Amino acid sequence: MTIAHDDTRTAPEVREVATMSMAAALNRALADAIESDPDVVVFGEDVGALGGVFRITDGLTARFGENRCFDTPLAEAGIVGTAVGMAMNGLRPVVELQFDAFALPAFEQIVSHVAKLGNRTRGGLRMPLVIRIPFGGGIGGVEHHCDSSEAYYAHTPGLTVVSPSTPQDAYSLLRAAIASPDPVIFLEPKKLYWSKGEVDTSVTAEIGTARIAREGTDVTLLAYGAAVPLALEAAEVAASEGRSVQVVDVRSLSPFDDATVTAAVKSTGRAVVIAEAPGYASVASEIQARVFERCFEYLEAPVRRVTGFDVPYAPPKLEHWYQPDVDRVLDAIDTLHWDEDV
Amino acid sequence: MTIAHDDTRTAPEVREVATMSMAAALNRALADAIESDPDVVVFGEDVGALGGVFRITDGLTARFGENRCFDTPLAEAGIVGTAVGMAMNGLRPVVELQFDAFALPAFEQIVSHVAKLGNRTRGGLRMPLVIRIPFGGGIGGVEHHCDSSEAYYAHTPGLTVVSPSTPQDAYSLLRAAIASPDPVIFLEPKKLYWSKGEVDTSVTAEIGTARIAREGTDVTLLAYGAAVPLALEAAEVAASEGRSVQVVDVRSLSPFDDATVTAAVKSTGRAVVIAEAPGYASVASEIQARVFERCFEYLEAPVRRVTGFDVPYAPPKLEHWYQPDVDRVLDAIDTLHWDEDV
Amino acid sequence: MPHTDMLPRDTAVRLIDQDGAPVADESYALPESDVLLQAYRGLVEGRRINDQAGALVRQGRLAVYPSSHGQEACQVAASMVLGEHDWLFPTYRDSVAVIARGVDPADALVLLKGDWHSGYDSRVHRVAPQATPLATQLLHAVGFAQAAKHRGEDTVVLALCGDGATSEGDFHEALNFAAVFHVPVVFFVQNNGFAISVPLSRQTAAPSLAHKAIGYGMPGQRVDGNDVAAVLAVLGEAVSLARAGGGPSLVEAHTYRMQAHTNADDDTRYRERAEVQEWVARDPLLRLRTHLTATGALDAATEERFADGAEQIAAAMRTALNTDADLDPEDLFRFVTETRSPQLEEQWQLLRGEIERSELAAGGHR
Amino acid sequence: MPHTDMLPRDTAVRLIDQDGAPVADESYALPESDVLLQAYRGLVEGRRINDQAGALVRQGRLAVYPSSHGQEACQVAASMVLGEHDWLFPTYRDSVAVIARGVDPADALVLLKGDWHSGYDSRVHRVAPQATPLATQLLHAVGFAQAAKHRGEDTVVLALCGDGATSEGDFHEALNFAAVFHVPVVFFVQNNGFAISVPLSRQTAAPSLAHKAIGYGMPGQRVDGNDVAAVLAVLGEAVSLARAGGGPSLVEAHTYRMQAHTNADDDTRYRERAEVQEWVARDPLLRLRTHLTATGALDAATEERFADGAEQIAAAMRTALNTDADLDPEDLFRFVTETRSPQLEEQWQLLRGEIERSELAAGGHR
Ligand SMILES: Cc1ncc(C[n+]2csc(CCOP(=O)(O)OP(=O)(O)O)c2C)c(N)n1
Ligand SMILES: Cc1ncc(C[n+]2csc(CCOP(=O)(O)OP(=O)(O)O)c2C)c(N)n1
Ligand SMILES: [Mg+2]
Ligand SMILES: [Mg+2]
Repeated sequence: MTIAHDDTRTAPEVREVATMSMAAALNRALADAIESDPDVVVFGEDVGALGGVFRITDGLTARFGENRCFDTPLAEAGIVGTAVGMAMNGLRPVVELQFDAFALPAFEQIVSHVAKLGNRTRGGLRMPLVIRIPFGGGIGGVEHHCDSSEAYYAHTPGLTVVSPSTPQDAYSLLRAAIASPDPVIFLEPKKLYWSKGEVDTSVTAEIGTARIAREGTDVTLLAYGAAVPLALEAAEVAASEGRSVQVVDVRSLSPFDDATVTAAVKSTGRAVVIAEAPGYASVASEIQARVFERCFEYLEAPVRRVTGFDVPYAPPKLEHWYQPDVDRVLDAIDTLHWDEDV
Repeated sequence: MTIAHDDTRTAPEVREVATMSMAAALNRALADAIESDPDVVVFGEDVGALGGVFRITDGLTARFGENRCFDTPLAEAGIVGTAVGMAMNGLRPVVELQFDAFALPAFEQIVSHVAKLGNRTRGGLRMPLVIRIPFGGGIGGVEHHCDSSEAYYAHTPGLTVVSPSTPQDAYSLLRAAIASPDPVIFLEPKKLYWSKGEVDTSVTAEIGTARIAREGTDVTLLAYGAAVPLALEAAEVAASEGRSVQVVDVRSLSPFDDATVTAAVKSTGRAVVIAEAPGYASVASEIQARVFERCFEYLEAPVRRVTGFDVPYAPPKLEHWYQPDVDRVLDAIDTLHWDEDV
Repeated sequence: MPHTDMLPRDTAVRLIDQDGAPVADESYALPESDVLLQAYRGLVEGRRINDQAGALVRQGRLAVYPSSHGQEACQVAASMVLGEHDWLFPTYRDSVAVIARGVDPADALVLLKGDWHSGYDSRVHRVAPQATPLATQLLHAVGFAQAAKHRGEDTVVLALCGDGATSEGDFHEALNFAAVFHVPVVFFVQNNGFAISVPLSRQTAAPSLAHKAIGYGMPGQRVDGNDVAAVLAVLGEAVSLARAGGGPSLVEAHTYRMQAHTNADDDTRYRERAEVQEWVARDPLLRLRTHLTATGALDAATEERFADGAEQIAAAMRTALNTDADLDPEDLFRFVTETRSPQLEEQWQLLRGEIERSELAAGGHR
Repeated sequence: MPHTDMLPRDTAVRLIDQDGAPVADESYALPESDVLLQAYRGLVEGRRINDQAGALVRQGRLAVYPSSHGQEACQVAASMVLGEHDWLFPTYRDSVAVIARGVDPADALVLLKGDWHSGYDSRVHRVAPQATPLATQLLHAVGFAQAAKHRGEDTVVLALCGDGATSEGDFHEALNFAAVFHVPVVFFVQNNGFAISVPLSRQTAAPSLAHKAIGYGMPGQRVDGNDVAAVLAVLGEAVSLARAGGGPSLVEAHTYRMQAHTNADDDTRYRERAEVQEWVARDPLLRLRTHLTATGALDAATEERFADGAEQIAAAMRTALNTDADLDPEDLFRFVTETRSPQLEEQWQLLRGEIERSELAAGGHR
């Protein structure tokens, strides 16, 4: 599916192409959105003078004023709840929740209102708001700072859930999320904040579409967020072992691009889903189940998943054991009933 | 898996057998637990004089006093957060959250503490508490009163999640949940509160085990909560059409009884998962994915699921369109690549 | 000791006593006679709406009804103090206030009838959808006011909740955000003594709920919630303060829920009949009628005119509620998001197929 | 106007002024000299612990450290006012208080070193695990006290949080539950002026945070948080009140976070150096040292003894932190639940296989 980009909301800016980090791309997307749409307001904890604990909102208050980017009291339900009210009254709030676990106090507001208010009012009051959450681990953070809670959001009807894996997608998807008439949970893989890539500000992304990140013919890796570079790395190693590995960046966790994913898996007949979150009742299980159901006749082997374990996220010194890594992905690929003569 | 029943916590009572509603069975379980274990305390909104909006705590305050069953201020994070503190200090709190959607304000306490405190303290401070939530629809309730949020809990490492479908299991599983050293999310299918069955107070249930609710050889229906009687009804109709349908009551959503479920599906080669919750990234997707992965070589057809749609729960007058029903289950069974000559 | 001007009085503001006699007050003036007459009309209509809704529940035409019988003075005043461009953020119990703001009763009752989750156009009437998850709407009200302020509009937002809802974290966060951002929101707590079965004493140990205001840096006031004159005066002043840029405030009305929580509730389980009986004498309607009759502002003809008007509303409610709406199952998929996802389209096609087949088979879905 | 006894004073209670001179107070007595000497020792140790932890962060031995430099008076008093059977519920910033309660520094720093989420036995030291999700621990403290009361024990619970945390819904619910259930909890807010970068003015518009108390029906008091004598006196009285069955209370200490939020923070982005500089003169250590030296209670030998003691703690910290703990990956699966589920066992076997193979292959996992 493609959700049309509202062009009046992402007015034509001068096209610019530059290499930058994902953090810089997100910052640029926020600045461009604030500039092109007077209804966009950015707020949250420490997003003003500090520029956010990850500096994603760096300089926005200085450049656009307190009216467009401001700090709030320390209360996440308050942040999301007031964003709901603002959206009811014509603004397009883009809020930052500092870490995955600190989005949880806002869970009732997100599930009972953000996700449902448009439906409740038969479209009368839409919720064009974006909730940005730095997610995932791999940065040596202590407890509560490294969770991956996408399953909670993806399971909730009414929420759009996306996650970029490149600076370009970070820019384009965030612009698309802000322009969307529906509420978007925008999950930023912390681990990739400082990864670099080229960003073309004129490139638009369509929410609801996956992206073929690497072509390949033997097996398809399905990943999103920080798992995408991992999948690419695994594909590279596998290639050196003679296996042609396709990588799909799912990007849009909900809605899901069945067309692209199904075609990809049918073309290889084998698939592994990769995600860092605990696997039980997760987005990875959903992808695995859908692929199984839709590609059943094409499958040479059961679809596998490589996910975080079903345990609380590991402390810093143990996280390397927790996180999916190249070996674990390669091991999973190895189980896919290969005819070893080929 | 079987989690051992702590017999000191469920001291031998006189065996009693009687036919009663699920609501009465739950009430009896609470009363027996309060009576046999001085550390058990029951609290929540309206659980005292009123006996709970569903009367599950009826008479407990009158019988055991305010010290054992009491009303709290109207604040769900407060209820769960204080329960955490009580559990840290040796009590076994059993709290009632009035409806699924009203458990959401407690979500941070549940995910960040109930689920993790035992792990955080290396088992030093266990969380032997039970959170009872009346879940699901089918009772003509207005918005926020009919949700099914088991996926949020089942996805969270550290939580045990169970749901009974019979008065016997309601009694035995609740006793087991209260006796468990780990935190249990106890989901009560509202729709079945008034369904009746025989309860033997001496029967114990083991958390982590599924139950074969009906024998059958052609196809396996996997269900829990209110979907179990639905599956049984569908099995009955299918039987009249000549198909032998096995029904497994999953009972324990997490941990999951892979052994029983996998054996069941392997024995029939066909399976349909049934649940009322929206299907995307749900417990149903998890079951579907696991069964696919574990039974791949035994499957005659893709595993199907029949779930609620991925929309906010329907208003009362539309809920019959939303809820999985016998026809939808039979339709799903029909797609399972039957050799129509048989 | 400064700041104590943010504290409420020791006793609730009252401008008309239980016997209908005016009470002199140093700060609040008795509203003009025509305003009181208008309020009386509102009370009569409100009471009739409550009664009619109760009857419709008994007839099975409404799924559920949380009655504001006894709280009509709060309901009517909440509507009257707002200007046309102001917004009301009501709860499930505030149907009378919603209707008083101009929402068609048939639309207001869509939620409770079970046809949809909300049945009126919030923008037309400037009434947010009635909120069920307690206290959550208070934050929406604050954000709404922030957006208005952002655009330089002078909208005042009146946010309603009950005594029980004040215990929720969202109540706290809403008052705090409102005070920190100094936005024009009036928080109006209808303290009716109960949260379903739980009495106020299990909800708070504070001298009064209005004493919470100072903790946010806003004024708090208490008012006799069964004296519509006092509620009009106190709420009116709070609205004026907000409109003048004076920021938010908190008003607590002491009132009583004369009926069970909803028709599904059995209040004999948790309160004495004697207590309910005591409040009969404090009825907001009776009191104002006595007062207006004594002052001569209300005569039998006017009384009859009001009663007729109320009867017309009740008749409209009966007509609307006795008609089964033509519900479209596709609505389940229509409003979830602006663009329907392929997943939802697939699911709708599944349902559509079921419906078509069941219509073919039996002329109707089970 | 009654109930105003629940309101805090207009200015914070202070018993020793910035120059070390005693301040007479009508309600609070200056603690005895030996108590102050003990407190001084705590301050010296606390400061040393903060400094040492900062150094360990720079050396990469601690993952992160939220320093209480400048807040040591609050930390030390929080530990001193509690009896042996009382419980402390600390936050991430309260490591000094945790250590002052007897927890081995090496164990206290396990969280910040990254070895595990909490490193001490809460039951032995009667110190809950340090809480990261803000304000959540306040509810645990209340529940803990409820359980103690349930069993008739006279445990007092001291619950710590920062100024920022007072904005969270859980703060509200905790104070309300404590007051309604009348349990022996003292809520102690260390108002250090900032929540990371956000100043108090963006956190509240209230006259003071202690003004929130009356809204729950409990007394609130403000104290100079850099005057350990005053903090001891005010907190001590709150603990006595709680122990005597007088219920909960709220104490707000005015203090200042002298360093960045954590080592990862850059406080030059949001506050002027001049402001930080102003607080140097208000240093809690200096003030008490001046006072005790003036009264003759503190001589050079004692000073040296305290410094040596502090140095020993610092040395122990270095030793402990410079040793890499022998971490067992199976721990990830060991404590999730009492009985390991088949799913977790399967996952552990997967990891175990990986570890074994990688050890075989390369003598160590990547
Ligand atoms: C978050 C939440 N928790 C619980 C409920 C269930 N519930 C509905 S009304 C009610 C009592 C509300 O009491 P109060 O705020 O005093 O309002 P009143 O009904 O008296 O008008 C409860 C507990 C809810 N709607 N929302
Ligand atoms: C629920 C939650 N939201 C956000 C955070 C991130 N965070 C950690 S410390 C902090 C500031 C806390 O300020 P304050 O309560 O004043 O305590 P201080 O750090 O000043 O001691 C924030 C926002 C968190 N830990 N928990
Ligand atoms: Mg009430
Ligand atoms: Mg602070």
